[in-house]
Amino acid sequence: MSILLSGKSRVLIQGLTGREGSFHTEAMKAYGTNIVGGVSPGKGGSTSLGVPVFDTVADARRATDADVSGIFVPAPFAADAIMEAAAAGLELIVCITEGIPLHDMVRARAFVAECGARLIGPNCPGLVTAGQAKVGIIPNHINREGPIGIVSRSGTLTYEVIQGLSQAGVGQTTSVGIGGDPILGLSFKEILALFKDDSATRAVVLIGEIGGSDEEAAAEEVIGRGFGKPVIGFISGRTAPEGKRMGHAGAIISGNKGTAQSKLDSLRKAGARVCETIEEVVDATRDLVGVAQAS
Amino acid sequence: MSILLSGKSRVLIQGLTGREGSFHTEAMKAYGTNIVGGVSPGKGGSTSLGVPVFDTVADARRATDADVSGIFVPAPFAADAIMEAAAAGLELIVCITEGIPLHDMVRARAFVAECGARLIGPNCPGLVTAGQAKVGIIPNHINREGPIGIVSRSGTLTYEVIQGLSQAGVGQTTSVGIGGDPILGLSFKEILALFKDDSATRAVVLIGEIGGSDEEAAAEEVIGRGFGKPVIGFISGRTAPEGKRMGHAGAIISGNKGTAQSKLDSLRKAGARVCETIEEVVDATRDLVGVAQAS
Amino acid sequence: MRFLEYQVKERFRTAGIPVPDGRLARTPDEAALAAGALGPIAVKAQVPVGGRGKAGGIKLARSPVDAKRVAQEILGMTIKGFRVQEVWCETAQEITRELYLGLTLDRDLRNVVLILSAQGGIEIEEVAQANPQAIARLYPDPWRGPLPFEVRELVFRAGLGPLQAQLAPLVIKLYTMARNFDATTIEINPLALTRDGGLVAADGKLEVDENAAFRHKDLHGADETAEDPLEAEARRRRLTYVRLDGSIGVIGNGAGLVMNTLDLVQREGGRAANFLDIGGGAKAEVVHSALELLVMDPHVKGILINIFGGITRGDEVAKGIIDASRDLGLKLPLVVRMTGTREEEGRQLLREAGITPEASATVAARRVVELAAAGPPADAGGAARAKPAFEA
Amino acid sequence: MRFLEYQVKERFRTAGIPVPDGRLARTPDEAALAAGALGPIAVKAQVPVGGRGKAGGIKLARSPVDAKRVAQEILGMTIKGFRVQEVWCETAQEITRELYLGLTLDRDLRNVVLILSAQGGIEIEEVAQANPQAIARLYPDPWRGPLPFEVRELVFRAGLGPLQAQLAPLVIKLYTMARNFDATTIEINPLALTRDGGLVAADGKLEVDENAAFRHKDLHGADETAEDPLEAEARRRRLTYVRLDGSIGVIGNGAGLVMNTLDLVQREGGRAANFLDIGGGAKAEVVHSALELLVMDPHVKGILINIFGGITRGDEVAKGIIDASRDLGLKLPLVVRMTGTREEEGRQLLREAGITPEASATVAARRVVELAAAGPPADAGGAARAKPAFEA
Repeated sequence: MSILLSGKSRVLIQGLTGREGSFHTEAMKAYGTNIVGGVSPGKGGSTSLGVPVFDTVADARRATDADVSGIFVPAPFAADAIMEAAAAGLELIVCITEGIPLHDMVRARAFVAECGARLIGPNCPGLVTAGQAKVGIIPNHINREGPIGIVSRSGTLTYEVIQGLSQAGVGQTTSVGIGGDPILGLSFKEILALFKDDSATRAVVLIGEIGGSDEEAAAEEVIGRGFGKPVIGFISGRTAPEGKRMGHAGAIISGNKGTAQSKLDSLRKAGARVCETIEEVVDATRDLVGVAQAS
Repeated sequence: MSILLSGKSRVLIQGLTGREGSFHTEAMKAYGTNIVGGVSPGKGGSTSLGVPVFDTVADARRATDADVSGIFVPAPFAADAIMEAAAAGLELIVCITEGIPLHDMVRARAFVAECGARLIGPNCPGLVTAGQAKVGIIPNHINREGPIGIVSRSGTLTYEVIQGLSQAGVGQTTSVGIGGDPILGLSFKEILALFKDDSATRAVVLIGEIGGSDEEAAAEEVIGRGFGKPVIGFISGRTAPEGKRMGHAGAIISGNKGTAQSKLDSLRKAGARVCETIEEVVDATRDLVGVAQAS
Repeated sequence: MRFLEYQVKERFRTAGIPVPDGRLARTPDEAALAAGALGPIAVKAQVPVGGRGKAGGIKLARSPVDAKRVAQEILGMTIKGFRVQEVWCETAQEITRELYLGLTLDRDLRNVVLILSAQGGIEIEEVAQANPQAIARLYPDPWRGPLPFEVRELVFRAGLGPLQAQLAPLVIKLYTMARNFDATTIEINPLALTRDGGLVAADGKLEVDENAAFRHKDLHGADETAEDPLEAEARRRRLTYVRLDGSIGVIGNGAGLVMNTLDLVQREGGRAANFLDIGGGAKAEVVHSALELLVMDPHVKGILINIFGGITRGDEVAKGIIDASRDLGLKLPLVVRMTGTREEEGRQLLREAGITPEASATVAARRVVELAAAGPPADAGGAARAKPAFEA
Repeated sequence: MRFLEYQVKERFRTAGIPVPDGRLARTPDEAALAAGALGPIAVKAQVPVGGRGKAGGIKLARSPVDAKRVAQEILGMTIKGFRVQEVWCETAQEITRELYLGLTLDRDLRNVVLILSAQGGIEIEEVAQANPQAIARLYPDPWRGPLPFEVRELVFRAGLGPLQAQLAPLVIKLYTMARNFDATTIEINPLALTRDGGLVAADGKLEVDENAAFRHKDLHGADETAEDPLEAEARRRRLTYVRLDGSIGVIGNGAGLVMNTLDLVQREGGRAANFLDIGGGAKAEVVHSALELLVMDPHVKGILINIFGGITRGDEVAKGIIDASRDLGLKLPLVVRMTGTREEEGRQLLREAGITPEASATVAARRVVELAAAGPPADAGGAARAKPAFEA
């Protein structure tokens, strides 16, 4: 079991023939992901990396019955690519692209919601269901099968947690990087709700950061309301000053909004175990799963 | 019983304080319609024709719990007024205004559909549920209670039919003028479906005209599929030449599309009784109801 | 509102849609000058109707001398009733392929539709019948307009994938132009692929929604005097009038009622000379103006007025009829059918003025057809109609 | 991207939002000329930060002599680190009431929000706390934008019904401007009601989404040299850098990881001198450039490099570190923590170059804090850093 993605998922790559697209598609295939096709307007009818290439997502979907799309197209065209996938009926859309204009994303996100599709990202590392499939750029070798769900706004920090847990012998169900932009698809809330219903996930690690109030919303609306599984929370940017954007477009404290303290307080109040370092996260998770396994 | 409108309907008039709006509101009140308020931006808080006036439809709806709106605002502002009513949660919107730009109507119609509201018109005479309520401009004195439903694209021609039936002693449930524009709200199909489910309506008179193919669609998709009640059909414009717009923006034959012949054939094929004059319509309806009453 | 080819092309150019270079010429000498500046040109009659080519209104000219001669032939021609007063002289194109790109209103689907066809240069309806797979359609969301991916899909569906990079922006520009101008129809036909690989609008059509005229006060279409003079006169009088080919002048209130009156006239063996809707709530002056218009038409042999009084009051209409008959010295047979609001008052007035009102539209139609066939009343003098009289 | 007041007002004027007449002055004489032309003026320091008024950067001048004196005072002031090089001289307004109209991105609701307040002239956050009922918000559908009826509702909700006819078009124009410029924030504050009953944008703010810069190549904001010189240098090097107030230079890959590294440094008793994210897949040259930047900062007493190799390869990073240390003659304490892809190869290279890699970020942070506190290695000469060195 897992959430969102499994070995059976039929994955399409938009921008397959680009440099980034082809590099990461190779890695996804190497991980065992069921890549069924690619989309590159004008290259329809050709084959690349052993899969058929189509002019449009609609064509690709008709021919391959794909249900997941990974998007690696450049920022000026990425919002359009997201909408194309949603309109074609893809169920899960994972947009890796960074730097999409915010107004484009506001519109694309509304469009995706209207189509009833799920969007992860943009500006995210994607997701891995350990041992089954990967869409995105999370390194293959760090994942290990096990009972932990991971959801994070960060990229490399997520890798740290995955690797730390794996090295400590604690595997994962699905690890999801939701992205660091201000306008995102699925947020902590929605991913947590999916983990709640996933019987294979016994505990969840939530890696937040400064900016916005999605962590607070997740704590108050999901974790604090009978989530039923342990949550280990971590927030980066505790020492970041107000008004400075810390790399991620979304990682900024405005006035007294979006502070790490507010997020940590909310998580703690909702009953999550809050940690100060990644090492602590790993230790706490190992301990919890030990308890969970005994019960 | 009736469709769409009854004595219990709580009716709001947008453009109540205008010349047309106030003239026809008087008539609607005289017919017994339950007018609960009016909307005129900037005149909120005042009273006109004995009902409270509001700045916005949202305010009016909150204060009066209105469910129907009649629109008498000038064409440049009418599409906006329609959308305002739909957004405020009105269930039935009747737009009398003529001359609304077509692109405005295409957008407004999509908006109304998204809100789940019903729109009648624009450029229509509105509707009357005989003996109960009227929204629009159909003359009061011609209506008579009885078992006939009327749906028509024309204005005065509808009055002719209503008057003809009433004078022949055959009354009506609800008479609906859906309007003569190319971009309309409810069409024949939808009104017929409502009449089908209305136990008080025993037969329906359909007054079509040249242009478009709404009559054909109604014949093929509703009348021809177990409608279960007699339909008396009439089409005006049988002698109109191709390419000439006959008054109504929608009354035009383009190439071989929208001809009276095509509409008459469809109606006949679907089992409707087709008439050549209004006198024939009246006679046929009287005969039919006689039969229906006996059964 | 319709536009002449050169007016459409000016707007295409402003909208960023490529068009051939061209100049307008009102005389053969101006056409010669255009050829001198542009090289080989096409000389094209500017009339607001289709079928110019077949009528001889489009000719090629290789030189200024050639252009002068050709323009001389075309200027002054009459094409479907329109006299050619201007020719558009544009650089002759080396066309390797003709496509079609258009936008129109699809009333059945209550939306605008963009149409792209791999086959152009002829009417799109013909392509739709003969070669339907060449045509692709896109119904954009009315609020979002055509999205880039939808336009790509349109281009690939039409089998024009290799032209995607050039075609996709044109589709967006066409739609934007339609929104900006409140156009109900725009056509680029043919959309020509030239020898150098470019796309150019070789001919175009634009129709603007008259309901939206208040937003486009600066937009001027084809010269209306080129149209039917009676229809132009009706427009000046703000009457909803359409000229038809029969001899019974018809006036009524409400489009459906007037259409039905035309049908009744034909059913009784006559043919209507016109459609004339005086609308709801018309006052005596409007009736007066409408009657005045009809007597300008020399084909009218009898007049039928059919009124249902809703907002329109019977007595007002009766007054208008009586006054106009008197002022115009009307000698033509006149039949009035009147019902509804103030029906009795109106009828009374008519009877007092010597006009017998009819209660049934069918009977009224029968009577006017009979009277028109019998000719004008015996006491009618030679100057029985008002001036001016327009020939069709 | 930020803009100076006069740049914002130029754009307001183009968008049809009324602004006072004004002129830019770079010298006291130019300010005097402006007063001569405009009459009584406000002389306003042009700096890309708020709080100018409190800092004495805005003064009234009744005459040219007055204007010259006032401009002399303001030009050359330093406000929050920005030297005033230009003043905006604009017609003094007789303001009877101050409103607020703005647009910003509401990330929690994933939408743009239009904010109208019956109280303006102060920060909208203050109004939101003190007088929330004065504020009305509109979340327009992202595709439809604000519809006329929604704007009317907004105006009435803010209690500004009587100003509806003037306010409603301004709201639409503000939104259109935001879409055209990809603005993430626009404020008209105060939106001034003048004695003659007109509305005028007395001050304004505009922030443009840098992700959309490719659509606005012709858009130039406030002069960047006015900002922190190290941040400007980082921008030239295309490095994601934020200057902070500590002494430990931090380099890492990935925003979350770098933020976490700053947190770890503080947890161990130090303070970071900066945030510097070299991003994913960085090559040796980028690491080199990042190190070069850090040694320009005289506050940096020690450097911590924290790398998780995903796409980024450990050996590439190691090479960059080794080369840069050598080229720059780096004498500052340097601690490297490296894990992930090609971790072993990278560590091996570092060890060979005499740099001991750490495996734990916590331990690495502790060590760099200790080393920085201990001061530079004994063999460090006086010219231990690369040139140029920027003071904050």
